[in-house]
Amino acid sequence: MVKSGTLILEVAARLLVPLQLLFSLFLLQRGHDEPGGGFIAGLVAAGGLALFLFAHGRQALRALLKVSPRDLIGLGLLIGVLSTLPAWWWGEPLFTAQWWRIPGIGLEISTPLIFDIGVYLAVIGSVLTAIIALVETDRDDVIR
Amino acid sequence: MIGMMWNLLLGLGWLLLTGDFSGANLLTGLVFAYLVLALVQPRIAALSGYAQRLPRLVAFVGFFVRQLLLANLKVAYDILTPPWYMKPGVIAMPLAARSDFEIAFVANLISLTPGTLSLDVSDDHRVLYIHAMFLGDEPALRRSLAELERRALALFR
Amino acid sequence: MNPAVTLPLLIPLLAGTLSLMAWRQPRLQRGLAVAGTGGLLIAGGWLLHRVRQEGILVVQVGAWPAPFGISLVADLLGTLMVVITGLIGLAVAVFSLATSGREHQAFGYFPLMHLLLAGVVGAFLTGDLFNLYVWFEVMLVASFALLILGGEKAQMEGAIKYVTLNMLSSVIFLVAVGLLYGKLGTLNMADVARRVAMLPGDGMVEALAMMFMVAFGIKAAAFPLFFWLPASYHTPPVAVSALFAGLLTKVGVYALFRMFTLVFPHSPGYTHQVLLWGAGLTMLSGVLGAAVQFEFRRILSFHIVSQIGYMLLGLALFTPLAVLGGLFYIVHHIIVKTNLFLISGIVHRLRGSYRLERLGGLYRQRPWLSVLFLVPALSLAGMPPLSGFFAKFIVIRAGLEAGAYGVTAIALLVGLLTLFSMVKIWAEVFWKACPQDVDTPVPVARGELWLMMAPVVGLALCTLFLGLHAGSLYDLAEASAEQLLDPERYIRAVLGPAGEAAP
Amino acid sequence: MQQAVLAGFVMAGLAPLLHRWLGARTAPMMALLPASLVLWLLWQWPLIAAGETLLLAWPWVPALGVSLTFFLDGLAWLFALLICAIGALVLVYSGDYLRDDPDQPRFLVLIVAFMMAMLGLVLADNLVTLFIFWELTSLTSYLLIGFHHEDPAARKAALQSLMVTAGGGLALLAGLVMLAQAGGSWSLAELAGRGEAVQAHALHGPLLVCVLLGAFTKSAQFPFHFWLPNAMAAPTPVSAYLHSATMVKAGIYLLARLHPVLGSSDAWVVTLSLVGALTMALGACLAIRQTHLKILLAYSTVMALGAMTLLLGIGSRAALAAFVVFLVAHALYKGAMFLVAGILDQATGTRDLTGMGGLRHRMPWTALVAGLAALSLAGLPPLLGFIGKEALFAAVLEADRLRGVILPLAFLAALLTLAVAALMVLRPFFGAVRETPRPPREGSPAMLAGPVLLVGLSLWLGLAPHGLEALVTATVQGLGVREAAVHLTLWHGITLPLGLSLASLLLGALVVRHWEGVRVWSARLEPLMALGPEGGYAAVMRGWLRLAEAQTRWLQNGHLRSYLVMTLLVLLGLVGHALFVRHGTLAAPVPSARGHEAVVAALMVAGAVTACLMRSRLAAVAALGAMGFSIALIFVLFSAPDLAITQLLVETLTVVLLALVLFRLPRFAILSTPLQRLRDLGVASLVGGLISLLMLSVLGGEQLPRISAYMIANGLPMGHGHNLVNVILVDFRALDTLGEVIVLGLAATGVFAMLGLRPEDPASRREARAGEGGHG
Amino acid sequence: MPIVILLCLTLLTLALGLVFLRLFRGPGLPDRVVALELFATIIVGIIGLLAIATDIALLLDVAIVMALMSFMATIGFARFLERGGPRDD
Amino acid sequence: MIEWLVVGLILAGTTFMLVAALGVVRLPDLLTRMHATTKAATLGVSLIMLAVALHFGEVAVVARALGVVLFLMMTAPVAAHVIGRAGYFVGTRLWSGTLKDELRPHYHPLTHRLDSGLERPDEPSDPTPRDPP
Amino acid sequence: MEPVMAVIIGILFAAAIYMMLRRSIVKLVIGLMLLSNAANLLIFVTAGLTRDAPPLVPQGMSAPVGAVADPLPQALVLTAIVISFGVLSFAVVLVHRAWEVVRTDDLDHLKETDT
Ligand code: NA
Ligand code: NA
Repeated sequence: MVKSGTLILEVAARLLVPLQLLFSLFLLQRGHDEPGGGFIAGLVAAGGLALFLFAHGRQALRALLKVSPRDLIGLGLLIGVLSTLPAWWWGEPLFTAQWWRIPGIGLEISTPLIFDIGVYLAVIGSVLTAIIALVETDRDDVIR
Repeated sequence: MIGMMWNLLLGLGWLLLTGDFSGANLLTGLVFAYLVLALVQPRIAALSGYAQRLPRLVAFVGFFVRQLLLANLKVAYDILTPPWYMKPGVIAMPLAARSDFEIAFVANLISLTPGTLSLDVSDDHRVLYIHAMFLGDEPALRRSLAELERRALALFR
Repeated sequence: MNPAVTLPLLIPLLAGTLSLMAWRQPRLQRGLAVAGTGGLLIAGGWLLHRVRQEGILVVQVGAWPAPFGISLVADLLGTLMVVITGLIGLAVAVFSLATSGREHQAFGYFPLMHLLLAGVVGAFLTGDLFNLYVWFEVMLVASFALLILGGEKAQMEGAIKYVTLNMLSSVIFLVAVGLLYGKLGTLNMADVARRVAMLPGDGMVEALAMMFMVAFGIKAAAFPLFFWLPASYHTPPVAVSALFAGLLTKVGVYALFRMFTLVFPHSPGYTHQVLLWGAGLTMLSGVLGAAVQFEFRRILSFHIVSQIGYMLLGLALFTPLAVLGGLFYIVHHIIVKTNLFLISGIVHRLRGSYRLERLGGLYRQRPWLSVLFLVPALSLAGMPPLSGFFAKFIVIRAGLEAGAYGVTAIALLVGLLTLFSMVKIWAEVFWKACPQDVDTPVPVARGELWLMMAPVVGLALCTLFLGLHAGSLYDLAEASAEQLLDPERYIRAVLGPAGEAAP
Repeated sequence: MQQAVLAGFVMAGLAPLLHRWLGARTAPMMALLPASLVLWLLWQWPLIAAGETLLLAWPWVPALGVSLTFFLDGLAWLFALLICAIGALVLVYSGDYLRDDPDQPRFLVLIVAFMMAMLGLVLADNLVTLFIFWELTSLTSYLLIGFHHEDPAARKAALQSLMVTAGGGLALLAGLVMLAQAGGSWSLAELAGRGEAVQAHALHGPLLVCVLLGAFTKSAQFPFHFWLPNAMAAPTPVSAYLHSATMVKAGIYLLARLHPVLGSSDAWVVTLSLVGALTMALGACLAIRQTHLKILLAYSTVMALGAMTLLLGIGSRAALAAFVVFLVAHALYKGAMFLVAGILDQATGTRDLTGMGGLRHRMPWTALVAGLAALSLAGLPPLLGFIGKEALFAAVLEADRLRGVILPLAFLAALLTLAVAALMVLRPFFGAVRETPRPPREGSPAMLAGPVLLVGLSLWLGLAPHGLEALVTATVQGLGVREAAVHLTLWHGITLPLGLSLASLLLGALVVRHWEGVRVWSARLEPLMALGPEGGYAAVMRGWLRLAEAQTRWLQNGHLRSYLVMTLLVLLGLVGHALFVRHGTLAAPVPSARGHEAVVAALMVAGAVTACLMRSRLAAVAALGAMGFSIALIFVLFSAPDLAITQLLVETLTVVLLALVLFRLPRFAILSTPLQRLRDLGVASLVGGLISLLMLSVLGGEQLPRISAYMIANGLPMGHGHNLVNVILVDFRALDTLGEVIVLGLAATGVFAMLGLRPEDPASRREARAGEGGHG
Repeated sequence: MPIVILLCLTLLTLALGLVFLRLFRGPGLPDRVVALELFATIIVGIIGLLAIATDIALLLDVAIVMALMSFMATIGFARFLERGGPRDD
Repeated sequence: MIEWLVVGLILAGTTFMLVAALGVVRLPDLLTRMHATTKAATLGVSLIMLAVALHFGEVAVVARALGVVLFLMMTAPVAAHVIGRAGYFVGTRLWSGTLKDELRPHYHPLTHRLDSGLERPDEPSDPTPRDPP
Repeated sequence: MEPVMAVIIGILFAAAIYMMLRRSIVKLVIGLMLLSNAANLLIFVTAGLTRDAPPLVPQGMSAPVGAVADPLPQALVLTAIVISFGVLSFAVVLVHRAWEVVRTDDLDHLKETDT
């Protein structure tokens, strides 16, 4: 069978994947103000990781990610659901946005951002789960 | 050392991308860059001594852009005129580049240069197979490819 | 602010995500399965209590005022459905503890189940059309995944039809929502209802109504849009079948009730006439389909279709009694149909087949199971004094009082044919002697059997209770029909007394 | 009283437990319940005799008009008494009859449940409650007929009886609802006084038809009589109780009960008289052909049921009185005969008349009881049956309508019944002794007690009929006749009815003499019978199953395409109709496209069409990709950057997925015929056209202001975001987004499960399980 | 200036059309993939032009994502080819 | 002045991209077509992005425009290499005017091994690829 | 532009449905993809097309100046795109698995569960 990636692709992936991941974080962070957001960012990240998968194979991706993508789905969804809850603390309806400004640096944290992070993780997890599962079937093919 | 370089670089890239040159944003960028690097660290090839090579880099970019423009015109001309002047073929180019990164860099540069296209590297990494569009003067082509490789490698050595 | 309304949605969501994260710990998943569904039932009960006391409860998600954000609206109908969802969820969860294999659990059985329930509850509680679409999709994708769990050939075949036709339905729904937004500029159902009333005699509104009818008609498995159901419901693991049989089509029915009482109640002479024809033909073609089946679950699947017809009949007649009857029917049918599927699962577990000709002799082997089968089966056929009798009686009475003799005659005939089917199962599975050439029964552990029987007994008791004490559900259905037929109340509850945002 | 009935149901449920404790004594113990009810009823007798009624209110679902209220008048009292008394006897009897049957507990459950249902039926004041008990009797009857459930014939007979009676029951339900509608009440007591209002109501016709259907099916009237003989598959006590004394009389009870409401209309009189007379004659004719003891009795029951219907149809005071007498007489002798049949059956092991003979030596008591019962059946003095038959003839002779038709039929029935009665006694007990499968022995006291009591009563009432007068009077009052009391005597003097009796006696004797000949002769009519109602039933069953199969094969044909086409045609029909017929004119907006926009739009179409035309799958995927990119460009052109990004990312990943998935699948092949393609193209174009029209209609019609104006105004001040789309996604409509992500997660889980769980490949399954157990 | 941009936009969309022609004609899958790749690249250019024409800089974000991600489609197709998918498919 | 420069860059960029499109239609085989797409189109986009950078003249926009160019230059050759290689190895026919093909003899279709032609005879036939340091 | 798009979306729907009515399962899935794309576009177009005014609030303002494109349908379409992506991914893999199990791309061979 064909090796997982060519030398050129492997090197390109090593350079591009950090770039793509960084870019995805960038999209995530500023999504509230400019085009982007958790979903788009998640897709970019997942695309980048898929590139890594194609270039370096499953084991390398596993080593890179350190968690199973399936965990990411659950984690992302959990973060998303939990981000709706702080509103209750203030006696407001579900999903009411809460904004906290960290004094000094002027950094803003908000439940919509946390929600978006949840979306981001869940999207990465979902896309990667599917793609990895599909790549696995290739392996089955080899075995057969 | 290399990690810090990359970190700074990516952090600055962050600044550029966001276009918001505040301290807080730099911090954000550096933190994100750190996170990314921490994630991919074990897999990054050597990039030592990046800073000293900046002048060479500028010179190289100039050289490359000139090549790009000239050769592009040549291809464009052939496309726009009815008969084909091209004499394409696949040639093997022995590589001076050694590390994976160098090889990939050279190969991609060659691909970007009009008239040549990297097809693949041999399994022992010694030869780059190139599809060339104008093989009319093969020795000249080989010379210019070698020149390109030399200048590119000079960036890292 | 009003946790009663949001808890039924949050509990399955949390249970689902947690058990999605716990995919390596089957024990935790099993615990979460019971806790989550039980919690849903309790939360639903609490909500029902509150809604009965305080009237329609509304939560503006994100604290955005009514037509701008998404409203969660708990009226009696929605809440009643939530409670039933909790009940069915719990029953199926307990049953699954015994029947869902380790593989299924490792591949997400329980998270899928929780999130399916979340989708169902979301659909019942949302007061926003697009949000309804989203919950429909949650439910649908969860059902896709559950449907293929196991990967058998039949599952794949069924799933292709199920997925295609349901996607078509979703797209029709989506297109209708898109057109509706273009026309009316809003998505909040109460607001939509208000604005529809502002465009009297606009044929576009009726065209939209018809699009929604087709979209939900597919989901509800009405004639002649039901094909996906008999093609697939008998293929997945039986607990999944039971969950689907009880809940999924009823969400479509719910949506029809919601749309055609709240949003499009203005030209019943046209829309509800179409529904009436649909209801009659649904009853008839479903029961005819069942008559020629010789597989336990397939018979039951076709009967889902025919029973949907009764519910639609209630809506189509559009008198207070008829709507009440439709609601009564929904509740009754969910419980009964789930139970029948669960029983088919026990039979399969005991005898290793769903095919009637391979079954038999169960009366001798398990007399109590036989009695337990008779309760839902006869209830389904509308035999007194079980819940199904009252359901059918109300609908038929409403039909006769509304002068819809043809459809009522069909309803009566279908009742008889349903009885025929149930008796066929009874005779073949329980009464008939066990065929000679069938393999010896698979031994079943006692604990496993108890886990399977517990929900069956519980649901049978519900059926008995709803029959012998039909007044309790009748009052509830009456109150909720009253709410449904007075859409102004819903609109006021959601938009505030003045209808805050005048367009 | 209601408590007693409910307690009865509970007791029925507990029968298996009781049987575990009490063993063989269970049945007699349980007979205490009906016995005590008999006492209670007798205690109420003075009240009833005084012409008063008892109303026991008990609300159930008041809003629905359903109550468990009981209503005791003469009619109800008589029926209740018969049910409880014969019920107690049958219980005692069956304790012995089924002594060795392991299924005795089930029998007890069912028979007691039936008894209570029957009791509830005759006592119910509420139409719905009446119906509930009515259906319960059908149901318990089904379970009892199928008692020997491993026998296919029993199952078949049970199904047949259920289909006929429950089918009639559903008609009855409709009829009762209409009755309540017409009469404005659900209470029988109230309805009794509203006969005129009901008969004047527009629904009178249909409700009469429905009610009669219910009553006729239940009471095995022509043409629904066929199920009753088949029901003889049940154990004999069941036949005695359900299929002669009680259940089949539920229909008769209903007719009697509704007589005051519906009884005065022409339709009622004509229908009941005709159907009753026909049933009577037919029952008797069919009885004479039988050699099977129980079936012969069953047909004679059909005959009796017909007679009762006929009497109710005639409806005169005399007819009603005759009805009551006949009812009582029949219950007594037929119950006794069935019990005797059971004794014979158990004693000899056969039920075939031609297989028995000379049993009077071995079974003298049985023979005596049988003889007396047969005398009553034959309508011979001095038994009650004689009075009943005389009254019948008298009533028929006085009938206002159709006398010419019903009199011959009644006469024929009487003479044949006489023959049947004679055969019942002569064949088994007299003549030469015949070898039977089992050596015959006398029935046990418990088993003989019932028949002896019944026959004794028959004899006593026949000799002293005035004992019955008060009861008949009270009952007739319940039937709506409020005139003077009824007089009964054994000897009326030489009257026309007596003459008819004598004539029938002579002719009956002739038939007995030539019984074999009659049977042989009637056997030639067998092919004709196949065309009869039972053949009709079979044809209907076959027919609807065939119809079902045809419709299912046509609709649920397995072709996804046809499902899609059907669905789309429905969409087209409904929406198109609404759009064109209800909408009227369409106002289309004027197009204003720029050159490059038009080109991009055209590229979208080109991409879609190319994807359709490509023979190669991946080429189609590439074309889809181009279309997706074009859509992204449209989004850019029309101010939706977020959408554009999303679209192109999704498109890219979709292409990746497709490329991962498709490489193993085969290439496209053209599988449809040109005609099919043309048809599909037609459907597709119609749907496309409809969508375009809908869009144009929305775009060109009146549009209301958008709620998004609020979002645009408040997105930054309150949502703290500059990107309004994102503010909507994570704040205004965050719930949607949550759902959307859940969808994605679910889809991924589904994909994972699909690819991981492969039953066709156990190795991969093991592997997948091992794999996900590890790091992930 | 607007006329130039409009002209260039039209030219570029026509270029898209040309590329689509190649995508349609094939003949092999690699040819189509190359066409698709070029299709995406031209769209990046179009977006640049639109940004200038409308003075909306953030359209460039779309271009960035496209530049960074659209080649994944090519990678996917290449993987298909290498895994033994028929090249004329 | 800047406006004219922008116009010029736009026109040049458009021309190059049009040329690339024409090339992909006109050129005779896969590999020659890829020359047109990889280079002319990249150049065209780069020129347009330059125009964008000049037009806006803000740091953030310039950075983004350069980002587009950079990313394109990083991805385009990789994509070209991957598809060109795949296309070549699955046997796309070369144009009849092709002069020579030094790759074909060194490629083993069954094992997918690609020799360099420089191996010494004593070297193992299956070269171990060097791991990245 | 909207009327043009209306016609074009109609054509997309027609193409999608034509594909869904083929016997090949892969074509069916391609049809579904076309269908969801068409539906998403429909929502976008029906709400009205706006040129050159993305729904963003400029820096330093509290609301957009002048008319901007309606952000709500954009958000809806985004959600719909994601959902259809999820569903279609599932469908694609389903086709793949169906092929593995049934070894056919012909829908006419998939009738067993119905008849
Ligand atoms: Na040329
Ligand atoms: Na049903």
